[in-house]
Amino acid sequence: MIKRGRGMACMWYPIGFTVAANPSAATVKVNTDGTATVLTGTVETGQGALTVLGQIAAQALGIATDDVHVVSADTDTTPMDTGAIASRTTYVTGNAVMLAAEKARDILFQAAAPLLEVPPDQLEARDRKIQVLGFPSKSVDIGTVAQHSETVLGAPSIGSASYNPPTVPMDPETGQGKPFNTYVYATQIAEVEVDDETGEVEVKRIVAVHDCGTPINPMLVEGQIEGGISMGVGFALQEEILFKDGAQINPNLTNYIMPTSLDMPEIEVELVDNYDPTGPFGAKGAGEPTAVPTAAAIMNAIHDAVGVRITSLPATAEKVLGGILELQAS
Amino acid sequence: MMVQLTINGELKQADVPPETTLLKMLREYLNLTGAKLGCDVGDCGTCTVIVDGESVNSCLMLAARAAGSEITTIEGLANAQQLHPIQQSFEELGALQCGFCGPGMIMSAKNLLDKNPEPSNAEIRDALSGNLCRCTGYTKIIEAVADAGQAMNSAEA
Amino acid sequence: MRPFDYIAPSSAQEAIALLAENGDSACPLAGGTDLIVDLKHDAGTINLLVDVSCIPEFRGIKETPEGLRIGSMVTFGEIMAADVCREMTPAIVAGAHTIGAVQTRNLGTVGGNLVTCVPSADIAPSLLVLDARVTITGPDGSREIPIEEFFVGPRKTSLQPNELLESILIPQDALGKPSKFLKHGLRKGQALALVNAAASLRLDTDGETLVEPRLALGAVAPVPLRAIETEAFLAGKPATDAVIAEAAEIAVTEAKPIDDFRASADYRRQIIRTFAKRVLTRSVEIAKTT
Amino acid sequence: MATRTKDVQTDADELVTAREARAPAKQPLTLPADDPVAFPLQLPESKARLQTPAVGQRATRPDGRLHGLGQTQYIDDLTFPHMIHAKVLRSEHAHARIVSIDTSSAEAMPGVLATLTGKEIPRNSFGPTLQDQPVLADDVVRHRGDGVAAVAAVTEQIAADALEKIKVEYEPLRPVFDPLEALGDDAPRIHGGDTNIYASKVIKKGDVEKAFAESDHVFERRYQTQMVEHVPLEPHASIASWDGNGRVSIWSSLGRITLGREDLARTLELPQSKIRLIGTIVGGNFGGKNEITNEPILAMLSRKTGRPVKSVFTRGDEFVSSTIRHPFTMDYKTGVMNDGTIIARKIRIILDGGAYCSWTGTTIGKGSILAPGPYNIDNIHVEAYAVYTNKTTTGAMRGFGAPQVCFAYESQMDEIAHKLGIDPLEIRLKNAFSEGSSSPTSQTLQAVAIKESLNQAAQRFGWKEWQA
Repeated sequence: MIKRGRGMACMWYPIGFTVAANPSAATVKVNTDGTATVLTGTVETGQGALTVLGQIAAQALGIATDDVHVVSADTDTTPMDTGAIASRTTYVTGNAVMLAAEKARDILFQAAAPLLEVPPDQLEARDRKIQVLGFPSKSVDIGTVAQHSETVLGAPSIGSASYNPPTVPMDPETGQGKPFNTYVYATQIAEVEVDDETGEVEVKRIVAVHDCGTPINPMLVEGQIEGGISMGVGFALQEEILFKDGAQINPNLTNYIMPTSLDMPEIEVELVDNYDPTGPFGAKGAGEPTAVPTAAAIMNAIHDAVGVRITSLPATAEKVLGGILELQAS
Repeated sequence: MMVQLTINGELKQADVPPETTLLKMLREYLNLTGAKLGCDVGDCGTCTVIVDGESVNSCLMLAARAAGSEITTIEGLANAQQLHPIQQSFEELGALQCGFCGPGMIMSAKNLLDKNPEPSNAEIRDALSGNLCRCTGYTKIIEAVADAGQAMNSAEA
Repeated sequence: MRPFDYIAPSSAQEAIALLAENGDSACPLAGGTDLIVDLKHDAGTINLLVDVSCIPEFRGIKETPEGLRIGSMVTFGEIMAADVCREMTPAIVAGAHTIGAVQTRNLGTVGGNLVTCVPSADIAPSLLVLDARVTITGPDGSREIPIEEFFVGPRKTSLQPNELLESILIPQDALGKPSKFLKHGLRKGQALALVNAAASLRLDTDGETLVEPRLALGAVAPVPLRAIETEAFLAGKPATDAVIAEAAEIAVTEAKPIDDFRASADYRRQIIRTFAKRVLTRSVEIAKTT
Repeated sequence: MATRTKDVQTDADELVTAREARAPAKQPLTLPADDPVAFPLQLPESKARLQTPAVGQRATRPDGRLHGLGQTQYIDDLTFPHMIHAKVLRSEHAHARIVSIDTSSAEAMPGVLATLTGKEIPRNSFGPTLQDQPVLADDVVRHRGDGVAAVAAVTEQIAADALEKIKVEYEPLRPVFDPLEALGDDAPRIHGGDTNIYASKVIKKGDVEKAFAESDHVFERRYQTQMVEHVPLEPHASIASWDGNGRVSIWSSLGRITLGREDLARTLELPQSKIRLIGTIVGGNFGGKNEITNEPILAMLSRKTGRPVKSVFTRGDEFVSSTIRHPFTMDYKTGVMNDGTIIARKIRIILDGGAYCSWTGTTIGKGSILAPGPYNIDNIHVEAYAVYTNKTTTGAMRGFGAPQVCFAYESQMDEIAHKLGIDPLEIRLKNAFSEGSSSPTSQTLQAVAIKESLNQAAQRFGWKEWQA
């Protein structure tokens, strides 16, 4: 018989390294037509880092994502970056890019101020224009300003900056301290069906509600969450490296069982409305935490369905059936 | 041995050792690196191409076997003005992340939509089960295939 | 892969001659989904592949007076797409559908799956319960044997040196026979069977008595297994839940599952019990509605 | 009958000659084989990329289009003139002393241009926090994934064949695979010293023992997790090219190039200015590509041969020689009041630390800090130990210990809720952090959104309306 169950799990997760410095540096240059180039030492590993960093630079400069080209990952040309690790790119590298873009933008404000006849601190960059705060009709096209600044004033619009999350070392005896500057939070709820004659668990649906601060690009955040859940489903039910005498016995994708398209549930993603003042435009991060609560939610759903408490992962069908039979026997 | 193939509508040939797989011939002899080598034993699907109208793991097919066949690879889908609707949907819906599964995934999607223009969600999942993806949970990929199917149907209507 | 030679003969006799001429150094190539993988790991003595996949005698699905003849080199994809198979042998289509994924099903062949002769061959149980016969062709002509005689041991068939599997015949009276195939693997997509099972049966005119019941199990013994004792028990009995439950217990005793890293023998026995029940029950339901 | 292509070749010498003779014979038919692939020239950009403000837009990714076109160049898609291929021989033992390595037969093979052993690596150790891992083992092998020698040859197949010609003599040492056994007094010491524990963490807040005594209920349970592989679809890959100025360029699937260059400079004993490390689009990382692997080997082989050297992990290499997720054994003891308020939690974690440290430092840190869960608990005691075993190196994997401890703390949360007859949502809301809460390390938390996520998820799921 098929038994239905539901289970929830929530979690918290930090952004960046534990206490250890993990800085990023970035350079942003505004071209004379108002487009921009970002230099970053981080690496695009599929998460969409370069798109997000481009959006952050574009936001700071008041231009569109497509106006920004991001150059990355070459030690000969790009600045220091701790790398694509610890869910830190949006927050740490993003802050560096934002700060660098603001420096480049300030050069444009200096150039535009005499043109618009207001002090630089009365200006904002929006809609591809440098405009007077509160008077959007008083504006100059950003390309015109960049051209003027570079070719007339001799002040190219370029900025470099770095960011490192502030931490306080942990006491070696008690672990007390401030190991991270910020954390994200999430809840996932799983609905499962358990076949009580085979122990097979089918995850039907997962609702995932995550906090990532401001989502710089909601589509990419959703993608991270959906992918994290697939890793969580594998961790929960299928995946395990097995050994015999110290040698792996399933080091291949035939026998190391990870989810296929047929094994994945319907996923519903929502983001919590949140803003972290320490992140770029309120953003925190999204990469790793997406994979954290899934297995726990599924285990709780299995318990809800058939009363079996799985205490060692993965919850293979054999393990679940073993639990069911034990319950029936007692 | 000399192997002749029609690839993306053009006749190509290369002199390859008999043990050469179709994947190796595409990548190393014809410089078509869209199809990827992810596992080399037919589990991951990154090497998927279409041979005479059927998708196959090109890592498991000898080039010699494919001689004389019509082969479609990822490089053959777009033209100078237009992405293929599947490529368009994958891009717009953010279906690919690291992208390594992408060429194979899109060829599997094409194989499906060529035969079944209005697949159900279950049929899409079934059709993609030979293409592993570790980034996306398949969610946006499945949405993109459905979306592309609709786009292709309305374009024909 | 290490170097080997490749040749694609155009007739069965040419293929047989090539195999005879080259002895252990030659190996027939069907879909390649197993053999090419093996060759990538270890070529052994093989240095000539004789590609038999396009030999006309081995191709095609034909309706004949004796029954449905499926060429050994018909792919699983072709079986799934063939209307005649979908209508007359849905259990074979279901078995084919669980093998690998679309891409491997477009390469892999029925004959290759049978000749590889692994206990978990997903095409085997449905063929066993439909009383399939196989035609073997060799240097001295052709012979036809029941499929259960084809499986000899793990990775060992009754093919003699230089013989090739030509076709599989589903006898006329098995076509349309109520049947069901089920498979249990470690996941849904691209799964290897921990246990697979098929049943076929008819109900007598009373709508209750089991006639010609068949049950086959895979991955539970050195070869795909026809559960003869279970079948004998079922024959002539009423198709009730109690009878089926008892039959499932007999099936468990007929199977000889092993412990391996995928599952324990005990777990496999549980699945055999459940699946024997399910394929039989489902076959009865189908029989009642047709 | 199809024409028979050639006589069966078995002689390797002939083979190489035949192959090299064949290789350039790409005879053009209608078009050269390497004619440019058609690609779209005039595509409209998606609207979200063109809009301002940029933040919050569902902007498409520029690399996404190239992925879909098959035009993204991963390492394995790159090729350079005269490029050769490297393969690494891996240990036959989980724990053994290397007595000798004889590469002469491999070197003598036609098509083999160079071999390399650990003794030739200028500084044969690396690791992000603890440099306890050899690039190629030269003294002791500590797990089956340890590389012991490498070969560079004109084809991958010849390199693979040559590995079989390398003779390694081992003196087997007693292995230990179970982390709990590895803690024992008589367990073999995998890295010498007097213990296999190589990292530990303690977090103490309040007084757990006193709080347990005051608790209405105490729950105790052991939870265990397994070893898991990242499975990036793109296996690790790199290409190294040493130039005439003594500068080496390395294209790598590494996810952290700045620190990667530092690691390379250290192992190669080169100034950082002499190394150019280029990251490409990486075909999946998930933490598994945050360590150098074959890069120093390829650099050395390139220096030896004067050729660009490429290596791509097989799927098997990916499993056995790259890092994987730490298995955790977690003992949780939790003191709860009748109303569901958690007042104490004591946790002991043993991390199966594999053969080398890798990112264990970060994993034990994050795992320990996060282990009590996102809950206001006044009395906390966490202690965690990472233990060497003769198994695959455990490193960074999406969550650094968080998925493991979350499985434990959230499983126990449900067990508590079940026992006390409290709805799982309510017990979490009762204990969850809120703005300004104090973390287990007494950090004041800001931008906290745990209760919001719980309520929003319950709403979306239909938690209250659920009927089984």
